[in-house]
Amino acid sequence: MAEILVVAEHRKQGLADISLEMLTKGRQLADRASGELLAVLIGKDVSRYAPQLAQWADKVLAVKNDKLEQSLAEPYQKTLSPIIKERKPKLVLIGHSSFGMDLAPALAVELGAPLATDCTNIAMKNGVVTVTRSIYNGKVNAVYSLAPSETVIVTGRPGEFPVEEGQQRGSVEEIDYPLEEEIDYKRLEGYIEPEVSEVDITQAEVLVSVGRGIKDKGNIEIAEELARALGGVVACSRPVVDYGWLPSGYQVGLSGKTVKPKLYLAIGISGAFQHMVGIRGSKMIIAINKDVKAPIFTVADYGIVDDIFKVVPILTQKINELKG
Amino acid sequence: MDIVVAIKQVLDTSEAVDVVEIDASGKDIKKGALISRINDWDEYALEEAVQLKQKLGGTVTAVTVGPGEWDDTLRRALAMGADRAIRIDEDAAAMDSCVVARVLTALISRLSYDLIMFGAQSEDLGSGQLGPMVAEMLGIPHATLVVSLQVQEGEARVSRELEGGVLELYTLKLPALLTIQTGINRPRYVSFASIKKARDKELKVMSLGELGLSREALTPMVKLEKLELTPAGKRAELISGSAEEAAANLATILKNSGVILSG
Amino acid sequence: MVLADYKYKDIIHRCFRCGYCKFPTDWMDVNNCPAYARFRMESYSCGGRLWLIRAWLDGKIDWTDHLAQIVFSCVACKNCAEKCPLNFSDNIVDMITAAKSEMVERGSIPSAVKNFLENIQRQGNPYGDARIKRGEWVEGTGIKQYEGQEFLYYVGCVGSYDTRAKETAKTLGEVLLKAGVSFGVLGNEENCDGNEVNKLGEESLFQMLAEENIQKFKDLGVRKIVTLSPHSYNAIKNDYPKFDGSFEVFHYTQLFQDLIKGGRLNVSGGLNARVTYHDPCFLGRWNKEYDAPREVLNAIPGIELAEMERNREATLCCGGGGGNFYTDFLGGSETNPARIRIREAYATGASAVAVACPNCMTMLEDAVKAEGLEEKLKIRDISEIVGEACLVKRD
Amino acid sequence: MFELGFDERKCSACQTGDCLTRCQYMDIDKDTAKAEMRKIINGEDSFVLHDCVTCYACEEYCKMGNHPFYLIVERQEELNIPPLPKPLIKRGVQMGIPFRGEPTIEEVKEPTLSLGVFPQLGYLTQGKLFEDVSFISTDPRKMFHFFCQLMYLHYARTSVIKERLPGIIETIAKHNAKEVIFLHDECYGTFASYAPAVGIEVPFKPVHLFEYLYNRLKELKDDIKPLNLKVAYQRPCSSRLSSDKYHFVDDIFNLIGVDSEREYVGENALCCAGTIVGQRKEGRRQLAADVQRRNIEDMINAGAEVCVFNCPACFDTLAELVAQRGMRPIYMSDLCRLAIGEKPAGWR
Amino acid sequence: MDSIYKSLAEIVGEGYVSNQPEELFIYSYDLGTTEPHRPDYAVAPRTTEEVQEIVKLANKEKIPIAPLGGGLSLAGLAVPLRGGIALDLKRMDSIIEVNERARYVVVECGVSQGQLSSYLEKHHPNLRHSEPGAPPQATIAGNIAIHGQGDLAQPYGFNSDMVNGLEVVLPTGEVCKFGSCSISPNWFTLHPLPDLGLFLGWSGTTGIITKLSLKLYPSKKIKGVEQFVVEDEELVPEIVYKITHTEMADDIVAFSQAIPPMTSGLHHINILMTADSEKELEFKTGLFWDDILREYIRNGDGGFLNLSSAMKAGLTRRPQVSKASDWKKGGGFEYVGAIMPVETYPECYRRGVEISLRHDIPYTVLGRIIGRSHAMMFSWTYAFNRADPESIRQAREALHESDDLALELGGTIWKPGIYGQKLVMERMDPNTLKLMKKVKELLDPNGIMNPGNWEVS
Repeated sequence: MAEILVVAEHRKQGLADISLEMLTKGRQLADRASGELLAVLIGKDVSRYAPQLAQWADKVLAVKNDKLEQSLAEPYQKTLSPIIKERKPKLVLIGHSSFGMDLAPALAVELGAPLATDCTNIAMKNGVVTVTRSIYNGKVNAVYSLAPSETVIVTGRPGEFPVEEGQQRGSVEEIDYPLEEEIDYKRLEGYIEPEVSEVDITQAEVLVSVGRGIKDKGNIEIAEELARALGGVVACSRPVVDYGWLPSGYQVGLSGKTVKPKLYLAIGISGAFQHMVGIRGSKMIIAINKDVKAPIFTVADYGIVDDIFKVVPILTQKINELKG
Repeated sequence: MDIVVAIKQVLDTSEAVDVVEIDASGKDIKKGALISRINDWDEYALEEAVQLKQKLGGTVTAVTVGPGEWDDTLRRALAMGADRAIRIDEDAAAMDSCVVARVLTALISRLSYDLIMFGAQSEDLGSGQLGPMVAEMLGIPHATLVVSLQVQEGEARVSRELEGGVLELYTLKLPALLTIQTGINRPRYVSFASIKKARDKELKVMSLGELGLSREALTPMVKLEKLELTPAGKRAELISGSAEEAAANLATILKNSGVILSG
Repeated sequence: MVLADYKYKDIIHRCFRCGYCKFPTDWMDVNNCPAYARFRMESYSCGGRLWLIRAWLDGKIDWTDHLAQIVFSCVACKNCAEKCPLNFSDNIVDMITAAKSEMVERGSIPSAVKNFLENIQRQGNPYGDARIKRGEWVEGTGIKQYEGQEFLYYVGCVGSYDTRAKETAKTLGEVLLKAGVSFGVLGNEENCDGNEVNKLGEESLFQMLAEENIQKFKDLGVRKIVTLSPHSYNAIKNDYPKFDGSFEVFHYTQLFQDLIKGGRLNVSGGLNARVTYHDPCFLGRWNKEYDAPREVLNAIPGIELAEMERNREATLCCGGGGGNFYTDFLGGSETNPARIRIREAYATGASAVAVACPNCMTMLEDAVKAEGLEEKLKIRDISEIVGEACLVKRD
Repeated sequence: MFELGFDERKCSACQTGDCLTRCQYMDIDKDTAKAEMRKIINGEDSFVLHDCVTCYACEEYCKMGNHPFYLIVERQEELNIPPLPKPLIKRGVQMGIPFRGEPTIEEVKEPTLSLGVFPQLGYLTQGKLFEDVSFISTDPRKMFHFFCQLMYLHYARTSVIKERLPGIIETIAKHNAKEVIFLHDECYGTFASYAPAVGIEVPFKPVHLFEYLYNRLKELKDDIKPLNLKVAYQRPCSSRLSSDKYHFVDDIFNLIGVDSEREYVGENALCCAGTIVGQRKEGRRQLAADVQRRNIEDMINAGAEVCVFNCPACFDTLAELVAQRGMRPIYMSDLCRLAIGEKPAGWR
Repeated sequence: MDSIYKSLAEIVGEGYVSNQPEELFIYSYDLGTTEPHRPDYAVAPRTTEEVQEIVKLANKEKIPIAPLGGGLSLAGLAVPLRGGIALDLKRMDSIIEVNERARYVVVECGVSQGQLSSYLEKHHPNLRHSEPGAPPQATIAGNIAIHGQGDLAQPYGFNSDMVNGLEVVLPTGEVCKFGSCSISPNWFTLHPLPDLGLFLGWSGTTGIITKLSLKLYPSKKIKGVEQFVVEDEELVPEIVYKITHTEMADDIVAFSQAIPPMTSGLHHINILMTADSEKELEFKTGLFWDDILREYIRNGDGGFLNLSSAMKAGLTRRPQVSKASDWKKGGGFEYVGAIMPVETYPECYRRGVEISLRHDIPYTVLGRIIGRSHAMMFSWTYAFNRADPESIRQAREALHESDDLALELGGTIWKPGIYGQKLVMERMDPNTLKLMKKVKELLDPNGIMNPGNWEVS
């Protein structure tokens, strides 16, 4: 009887969305394979989260560790590997989050298990796990099969597995954290919350967001002018922050802010998934980009395929005219 | 301070280029018009390593597993400031991450290192597995998605990037392995002259055999079944016409949607 | 590098910062240095730039992004060289380019410049568009691939990739066909001419481009070249000979001049318009060709040529030189030189600005929009005006 | 010290006194002429020494092969009768002092042409006519090392010429050219006439520009398209020192199909008056203006369309004036270039 | 972020204020030998209102302001000696009004000499202003703020005597108008209202001139020039006296210089004339040649050069003084200008040559006549090599010695630098000095205006 194990990740705010997404997917796979879904959670006051996990999982292993306020790779690995070695789940599901990226590969090596990361789809047919991955800047989908083995590990891309409320009333088993000794070779020193920028892009109704296509700090002015015309504020994608053209507070996306404006106007943004994740909540998305194949056009409602330096100034002017 | 940086060469499939096609085998894309270049993340890793070397002294060694044409990228690494480069002459495409990790581990374990750096992931496949795997195989601590780094007294103080812009601060005992996130620095421009100058730096090519490995012993556990172009799926309604017209139409759309409030 | 190794160490301190370099050939205003006109701080004047470069090489100030911006905001328009009363004036632009080179070698340059150069390294054009798309503009024209015809028509990056400039490239080709000129293009085989690369101080990359192009030209047996862009013209005419590539190179306006004189190009299908002409730096100040474009325009019945206040040696650069049509350090303000230029052009009462350079074309087109004068002032390349005058059908 | 070889006996034997009777600026009869020359020879004061406009012409008028002009100038200096105010003489004398480093001796092949003190006029020596010519004195900063000094004949300072000329000759000789073409009549006159007259040795053979031009034009005969212009030639004072070469002016004109008929031509030529204007003697400014007026009127009466120069001093003095009267000023070499279908820079 | 910077940015806009090392470096130097002093901000305002806001801010925060136009005084007057704000006024460059009939122009303070000349040539060919022999980017306002003079100094005196009206921003922020413009829209005279004379020649220590009206003069069609040369310097004053007596000359300048050797030890007196016809010009020329200077020519003590039309063009064209900066191939020169009695020309020349020799600098001296021989602006110029500290030191010493000399010979220093200012104030009538102090304290209670200059201790 195939068992699927989902590694639950928690942050100060609570359980990570990605964990719920993985539980949902895990539930589906378990049902189809008439198998069991096991969720593992390690940390402080796990009892708080266990019932929630039990909505999907048949069984929740809650490992108590008062030092652990949020999920960290090393303690998880130390705890998980014996559990997995003992229970031999067919499939281990982990979110492809920063936590998952830290944990999964090392865990796979320790267990000698096949690993597929950042998957957009996961299937399991008579014991063989196949996954879909989006590669080459989202321009190609690739299907991989994982060699049959005791356990295979898969990490799922955030946002690809819509959460469905779980109906389970799984049992909860609290166990103690296995190892006593501190991990001395890698000490957690704390956290830094993102700097609060002058404008809070999460509250804005209109966002004019610039990407790599803006080419230089100086050019951001054209976006600012457009934003002014629309009564909105400027935001940006990762590269713009990387180049130091805007402070990180303006960044939209996985490692930045998640936004839900009335209008999201993407200028010269190609649309890496890390960015798209952050803009799903937008009412209307408009993209201006000269690459017709840019993924951004797959989420946008309207698009203009042209040079942003030509279009944007005119657009600003037209809008001002319309405002009269 | 000896630093090993693992890099790879990728095909530039970024925005301005829209010529990605699947080849006959159905398992690879056509190289045809695509330009090769160093993996974006790896360039940041190299820059970080070189800056660290310039501060603390020591050496930077760039390593990769790939075919002969990847030497261009190694030369670029040397031009950026790496002291030497080593290429394991194997087609990484035929391997999975775990196998590549084993090859790199075999190589790196023969080198002296205090710090090992990888790009957080590759532009083309983006699985982000290599770094932590090598760390595990070498039995040294690792941190992924590193966005800042200081090294002092045998320790590396790093911050890694979590979702929502939160940073996670760690101190790692050296030797350690870090995977570097973009934006940690501003990679220098590599001038044509510096690439020429780098020609006389050491670029070593090794075979699996020299690492005591054999292809047979390296069976991938993850197998590529097929590739297909991403289906169009939901597409934006494209507003056609000259920049002039398009902008005008868009403005009207915005007005009708009530985003523009005439004043 | 330190000051001692700097190629111009013996003259760079000789700039007195008297400010002649800011003026046009008369003294009408101090804004003929594009960067100074844009920023109006002494640091951005030619003299300020030279003093800062010296201070930097001498260790008195450190490299900063801002310093790089100041150095790279020089668009190599050569107004300073035209005005400077001192004997080293011929070297002023070289002194600045040499400083750019030093920054390039150190790898510390503004990201826009970095992108520009990396794109050319990879794709042979500043936009980073695919090499295999370079020839796309030819589609649908009768223009042939070069195979030993009398002229090689060298288009350049802007004409090959910029949406607007592609139209110009087409029209020029069609006019040449119409005039029965025997010529061909390189299509996807064409590579960047390197003029901007050179002016951005990436010497070795320029040398590589030049040598490759020269080799290609020689292999194809090219002897005569006609260029769309004065930038290409300048590189091939003045710099390629250093790499032993000597070709008979014409800017297309010079070819037009001969064709019209020789009666091979009939421009009698005149159009009635008051037109002003904007001198491109790389045709004018760099190559002293002020007459050919004007004679071509004057040859068209019905065209009335109205000169702007600043013309010929005194011309105000559109701000697009030295790669700035891409890096755009001078943009984003009404003191953007292109916008100043457009206001000056509009003041002549002309209904169109005739240009002879695709870079000027794109810069001034954007400026016209920014000034909200699209309806009143058209930017027309001379090839397009001639095209209309000799009744080339445009689709 | 070098001595002027003036042959007194020739002068006594002279029946005409042409040197002074033919002077265009002094009205002197034969007897007065003989008497005043005698005074001058004896080192006594003479109104001639005060009134001479220093136009060189008597050097040519003298049919006895003597050197009346050189003598007049030497006496002006000895008796301290400078034709110009002292400050202007001092200024002139100081002008010839090189002050921007030693001359650089370029590799030259024959034919070699010296630009003398006019390297800025290099543009006059371009095109087919000068194809294989290599040049001496191309650097304006070094030009005074190649300055023939003869100008000081206007300044009553032969002492300066004698003092400096040997050095100049040495510098030119360093180029090891057997023959040197000189752009300026004055240089040619220096080496062909003055130096021998005062016994300074010249180790190279001076060639007159016109002689070179004439021969070169003959080589390029096929390229010549007759210009069919009416021209007037402004003869420079220093060409009086090389009368034997003067015929090349007409030879060239014939070759390139221009015709020059006028009154003030050949021995009757008028001075450009550039040197006269500043002289001490009462009314010299008016005299200069008058000479220039007559000169230009004569060109116009001759229907000249073009005024041809060879001396930069004449050119500087007259070019604008003739231009104002509708004639086009041009240097001889540029005129020749026109004839072979070239577009000289000086022709607008 | 720095709150002063922020406020400044709010006043003039982000683009026109800087606190970055590059701008601060450039504005810490002038073109002469003055030691650099770093400002804290460089600001380039466009309007009087902006200047007013900046001054108010500076006055409130007690931040020094060093205003500059062309920044060409050479004497360090535009170097921010006490840091603070380097106020670059060149953006205020509108020519507001030319009154053809009343012959005056109203300009903003940033209008350059070159800009005005070219504007008048184009649009008012019958008018000219008295243009100093400075590079064309020197400003009208800067020039009058230091009692400058130009090429009409001989007939009409100092440029600061040609002012018809002023608009000034006081150190406390008020905008203040002087002359007819303070009671009517007309800027045609400074008189006869009570004369305050608080700003001309104060080198920006009492306020910032933002607008001014300058007298214009007839511009005749033809320019003529003659150059009279003498060897005996003692002759210069009497010759100048005779020339000025004709009232036929515009600019009269006597100079002597070691380079080129041709001019060494000789005195060239340039006589510039203008005329509306060749006849008029010939009349004036004849007057000088054949009448008043005839005797000198006859007895050989002086003579006119035979100037080719090219040379004449050169002498009547705008002087390219910057070339002096290249004499030592070193990109620098500075001069001491002094208002001297014409009688002192010979001594000024002889002593100037000595000073130059002492400091191994080829000598250059020049005297421009002001008024009908009422005075001359005499300058001792010293070129230096910017790349050679020793040569700069030599020049600085020579300049100080020239300052001493000017006063020793009974003259007064024009636009003195700090050193010269001290010398002048040491000799100044104590009561005048007291009054200066009072005026300064009254206008600039916080001492923010170009501090370090004209400070009465």
